[in-house]
Amino acid sequence: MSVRELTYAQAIQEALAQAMDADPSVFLMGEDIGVYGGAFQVTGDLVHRYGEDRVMDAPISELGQAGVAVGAALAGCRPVLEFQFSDFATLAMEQIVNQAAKLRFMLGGKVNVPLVMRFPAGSGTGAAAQHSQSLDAWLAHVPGLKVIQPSTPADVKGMLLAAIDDPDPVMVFEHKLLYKMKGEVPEEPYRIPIGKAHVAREGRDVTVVATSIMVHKSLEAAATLASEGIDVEVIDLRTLRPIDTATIIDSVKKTSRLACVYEGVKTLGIGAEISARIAESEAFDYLDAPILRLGGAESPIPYNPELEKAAVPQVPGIIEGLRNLVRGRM
Amino acid sequence: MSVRELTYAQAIQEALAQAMDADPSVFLMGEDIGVYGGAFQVTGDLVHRYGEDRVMDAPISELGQAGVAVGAALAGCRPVLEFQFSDFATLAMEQIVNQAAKLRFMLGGKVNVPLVMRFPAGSGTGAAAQHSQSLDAWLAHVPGLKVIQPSTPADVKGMLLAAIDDPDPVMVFEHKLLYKMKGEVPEEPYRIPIGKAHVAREGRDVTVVATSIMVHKSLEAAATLASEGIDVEVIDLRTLRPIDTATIIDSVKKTSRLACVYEGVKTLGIGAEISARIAESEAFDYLDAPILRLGGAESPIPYNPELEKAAVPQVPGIIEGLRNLVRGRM
Amino acid sequence: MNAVGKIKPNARPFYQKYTASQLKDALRKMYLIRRFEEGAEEAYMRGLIHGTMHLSIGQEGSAVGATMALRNTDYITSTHRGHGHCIGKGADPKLMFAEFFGKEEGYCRGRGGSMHIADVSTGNLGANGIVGGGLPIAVGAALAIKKQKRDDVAMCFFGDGASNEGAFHEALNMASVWKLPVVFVCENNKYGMSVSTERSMAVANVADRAAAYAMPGVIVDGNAIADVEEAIAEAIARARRGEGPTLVECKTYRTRGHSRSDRNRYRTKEEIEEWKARDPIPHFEAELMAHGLATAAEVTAIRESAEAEIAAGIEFARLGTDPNPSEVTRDVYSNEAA
Amino acid sequence: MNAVGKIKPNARPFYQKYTASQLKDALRKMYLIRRFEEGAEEAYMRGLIHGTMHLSIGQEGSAVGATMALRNTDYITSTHRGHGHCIGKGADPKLMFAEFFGKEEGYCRGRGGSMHIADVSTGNLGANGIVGGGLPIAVGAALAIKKQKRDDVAMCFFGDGASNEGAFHEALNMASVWKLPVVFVCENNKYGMSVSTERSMAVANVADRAAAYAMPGVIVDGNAIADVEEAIAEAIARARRGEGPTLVECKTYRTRGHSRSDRNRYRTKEEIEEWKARDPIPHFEAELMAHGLATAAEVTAIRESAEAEIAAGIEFARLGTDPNPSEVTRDVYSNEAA
Ligand SMILES: Cc1ncc(C[n+]2csc(CCOP(=O)(O)OP(=O)(O)O)c2C)c(N)n1
Ligand SMILES: Cc1ncc(C[n+]2csc(CCOP(=O)(O)OP(=O)(O)O)c2C)c(N)n1
Ligand SMILES: [Mg+2]
Ligand SMILES: [Mg+2]
Repeated sequence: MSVRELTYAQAIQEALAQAMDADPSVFLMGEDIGVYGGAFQVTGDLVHRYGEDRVMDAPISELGQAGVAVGAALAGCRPVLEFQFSDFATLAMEQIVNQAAKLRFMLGGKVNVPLVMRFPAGSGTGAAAQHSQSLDAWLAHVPGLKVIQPSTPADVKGMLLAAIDDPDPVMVFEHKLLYKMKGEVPEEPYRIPIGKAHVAREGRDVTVVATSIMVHKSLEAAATLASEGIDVEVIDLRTLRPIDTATIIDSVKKTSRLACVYEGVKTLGIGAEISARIAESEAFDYLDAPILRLGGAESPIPYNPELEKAAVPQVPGIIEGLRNLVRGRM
Repeated sequence: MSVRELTYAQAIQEALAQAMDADPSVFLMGEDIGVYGGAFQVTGDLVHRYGEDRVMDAPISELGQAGVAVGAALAGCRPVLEFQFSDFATLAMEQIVNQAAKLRFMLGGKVNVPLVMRFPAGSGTGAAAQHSQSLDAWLAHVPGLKVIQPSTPADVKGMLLAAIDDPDPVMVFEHKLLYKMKGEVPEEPYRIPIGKAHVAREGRDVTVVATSIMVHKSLEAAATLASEGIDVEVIDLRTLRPIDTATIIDSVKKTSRLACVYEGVKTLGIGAEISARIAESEAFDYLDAPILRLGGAESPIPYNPELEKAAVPQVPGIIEGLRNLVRGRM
Repeated sequence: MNAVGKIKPNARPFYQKYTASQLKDALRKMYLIRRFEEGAEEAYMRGLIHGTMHLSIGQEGSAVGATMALRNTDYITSTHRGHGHCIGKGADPKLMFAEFFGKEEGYCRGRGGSMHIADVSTGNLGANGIVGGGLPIAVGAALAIKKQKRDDVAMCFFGDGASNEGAFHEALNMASVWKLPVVFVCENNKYGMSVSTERSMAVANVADRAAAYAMPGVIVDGNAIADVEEAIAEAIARARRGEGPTLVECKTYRTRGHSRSDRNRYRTKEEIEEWKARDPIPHFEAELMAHGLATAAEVTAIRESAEAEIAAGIEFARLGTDPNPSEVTRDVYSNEAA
Repeated sequence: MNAVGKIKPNARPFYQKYTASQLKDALRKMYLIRRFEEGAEEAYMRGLIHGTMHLSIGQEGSAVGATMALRNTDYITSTHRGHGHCIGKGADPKLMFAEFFGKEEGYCRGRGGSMHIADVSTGNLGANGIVGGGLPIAVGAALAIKKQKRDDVAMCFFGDGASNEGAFHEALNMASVWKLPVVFVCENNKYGMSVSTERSMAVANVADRAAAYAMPGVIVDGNAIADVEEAIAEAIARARRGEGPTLVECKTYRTRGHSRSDRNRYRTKEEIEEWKARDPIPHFEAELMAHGLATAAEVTAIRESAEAEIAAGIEFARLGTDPNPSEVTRDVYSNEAA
């Protein structure tokens, strides 16, 4: 299988193209995903290759679009819906949560709803409070949905292909700052299973469970800490629902320390769930220190760039937090 | 101050009336809150006492209503918006989360948004998956909102009056099964501060942090366990944002054991946050056992009554969970 | 297909295009709906069914009239007041009762109840607990039909109240822009719960809103099955020809309260009585007999057979299998271990 | 108040009701908007401003024309493309620049940026990052006005694209049912980002949708300030009289891309050039001079004074105070310890 460097955005685009090649029932819908190429140029020139029927620009109607995706999925298609910003999920929660997530259950298993929704998320672009949210924890709270948050080009390709195959609704959170990140990506289509975390770095002293861009920040922190003799294990959670608790438990049993690093608001962000799962698990007895959470500030994302940075975990803060955790200074 | 027995619904109604008496800028809006008296008869005959201008029936437009509340609050009113079922918040998340919660912050503190939204929530009425959700954790994840969940008639009156006074948006979750619950309620207006938990029962052996109807189920479980020699402390969380962490920490330092009991879906429900706060706090070192969470099943709420009961914590399960926690059998 | 020789020469299309037996079957369906809901109501009063339910008694004309010209492969999306749509589209009342009784034999295996009743095998994608929830879903089903190059249609039922939801606007706009095969059927029963259309919208008719989407907007007497069917048949034909959606507004009335908790404070007894006098069932019976398409004895037999089917359906449901409470998370996902 | 003796006797109302100095002030505002955005764009290119911004260059006619007849106590809700509305309503460009530069002196103390620019002191309740987000908010402000028995109005700016959002439907319906003092101002610049109105709606004009709410729907040339102002003035008067809302559609065009990332692939150079030729500023200048209300020298002076103000504003902003990063959670709530 030949491997090339692609950006995260290109890897998504390749997955979308390969899914459309393989299955005529797959189509894309969203705002400005056609000739504009998508607000983040993810769909790029796909409209020229697949036509307007399969790469559909929709009116600015997020609730309606989500409902159209549900209906099309019920009737045999596999829609992939792009939200221009994950913040606009707030307009579509009805269809996502009451319909897509619950229809199979409410109808006693008589239908399935094979759709994918893609959400460009996160801060760091100076777009302020209504274009920078990390709302992944909301959807991870909802039974019936699967929620993934791939952190690398290779992962996003493989997990997106798995998501499109999946018979159930899959929500994909893509951090905007990752779109230009490069990485090796196999050319052929391949699947990375939903529901499996990935140990991105092995270590003995502390387990970090991180999501999305925080995986990279945590790896950076780990590299610095290695020079101080602190050996950090970094787990890329990858899937927020269902959570791969077993991988985290195994790691914590080894390291005896746990930190969760995530961009969403700290309170009730994904780190709350990771922490709670470990605190109620067999790994509890192995814990030598409190469980550290480094999450987003309890505020909307501010516009000013320095404030914006201060609102989410950054490498120096992660280093300091982990160092204190390992050295026993909390 | 004279005290009478009122139902939870009557206590809300009294608070609404007293707020309208005291402040002409207070008005009520919602679906069928006028002549119908509200789907749960909370507003009752208020429309006859205060007129259609202050008890406004609105078209079935949840997003629009929420936005109208925001605009009216910005322009000097104090709207109290009733959602017919909390599930319909899914239609209004845009205005609640992007506008109400963030406007003050985004505008640099130049405005405030003094509105209240009331959400009848929870299961147990046979209304199935789209009318039985507990979505409180979503809103408790959002900086800029305050979220309360009073569990008694006296609390709901005092907290609702505090909410209407509050300069910031306050979300009130009311469990539908509580509406007919009776309790002593002082007649005069009074306020119970937002952000303070309440120790509903003192005990030495284990701390239970419960919300809403689960407070009563936990007290029932505690009564049974008392006869087995297990002394349960029950904390009624009352406010989900901001969380009164100090009260919980103090309790856990005393009991060395913590359980969280809540109706929302277990994963990323409010108990996840309580657990995580304790696991990262100074109380961690006092813990003698893993932190137990008893939350809703990882499924939508089913219609069949037996399935419906099985989907949320019930007294026998709470008893068993606490017994095992205290006796060290997890 | 005409019941030649039986109908008057000047009979309207409705009586021309269906055989007498098809028309009598439509009457039977109206009775099934009526008796189904009366039976469900009684079972509820006796504590055999829990939850709530929304009866469409008085609205059977639009439910049956709208679904008559549909094929099995056409879709409908329905509402909280959806029993009529479900039976109209071909569902079996005994499996609906089984659902109401929360049994494994029920259409939703006891998970959905009245508000989520669905019979996917006859193209009913489900009632919906969310007012307006079915509107964009129907548009999506129609989009799939178009992509699959089928000549089926998606029919979307909704109420007058639902037409004030943003979902209505977004759905009708997309359906029209994309020229999708949707028939929007508004059952305007004058109230969204307690709020009259006068108090909830500024136009007189929901159909007046069709112009905002460059879509035909047609108003019919929803209690006259022939009126409903003819308007809908035209809308269906238009949709099948690829000419896009139509909004058909059926003026009708629910003679029962909104749901179990309704005390009817927002309307007068006189209004209710006036509409009871316009009951769609006797109206249709009279027309059938006037056209010589059914005798009084046949009509009685139809009613009795519907009653017998309903009674048997309730018995079937009562004897059904209770779900196992340990299976609460079953069918949340497709690929679980059951 | 007429600039008697200066204007032609047959001049339209716009030139009758405002003094020459008021009209020249309107021109100055148009220049302020234009130069403000050009200045912001340049600062952005030079890396002095981060984030994104949506320029309204070409749309100054509707922004100024719509806000001319407003009082300080009237409200507006604005959009992501809101600099013109903000200046039109009376904001100080230097405080807007301070916001763009993320400074404490900025209207939002550096927390909001372009997409949330607001000047509450002049009644601007804020730009909005959510397309359609301001629509129900304006309705709510109008409801408060009515409850407070004021004769103020709420003016709601929104785009053609926003008219496809459910919020549009719900907001216009409620405003009409409750007869609220709202003026809905649609700036139809032919595109919602890259999608033309032909591809996103089935009617030719956004104003065609007004009928669905029994509301007057008026179409004007958005690049002719006099046309805009006269239609809006009537809508405002109607609102102040308690007769309810009006929808005014201003046909206009943004000559810049949607935002910084736009490559203009969805429209032709010719179309852009055609609209550039219809620039609202020279159009208004020519009219002012033709009516003898301003000389060429005065026009030049106005432009230069606007330019000077903008240049000074940028300087002011650059020298502003940076927020303290430790204050990230400040102003999330009202009753915190600051
Ligand atoms: C989004 C939403 N809002 C409110 C409700 C509560 N509710 C259920 S039915 C109903 C009235 C609906 O009116 P209409 O659409 O006219 O249908 P009808 O009940 O008259 O058949 C309301 C308010 C709901 N189920 N969903
Ligand atoms: C709810 C929502 N959906 C999508 C966007 C992304 N977006 C920002 S502006 C815009 C186009 C809006 O078009 P229109 O209303 O015509 O205003 P214009 O930009 O033309 O001034 C889009 C799609 C958004 N900000 N909010
Ligand atoms: Mg109705
Ligand atoms: Mg536009």
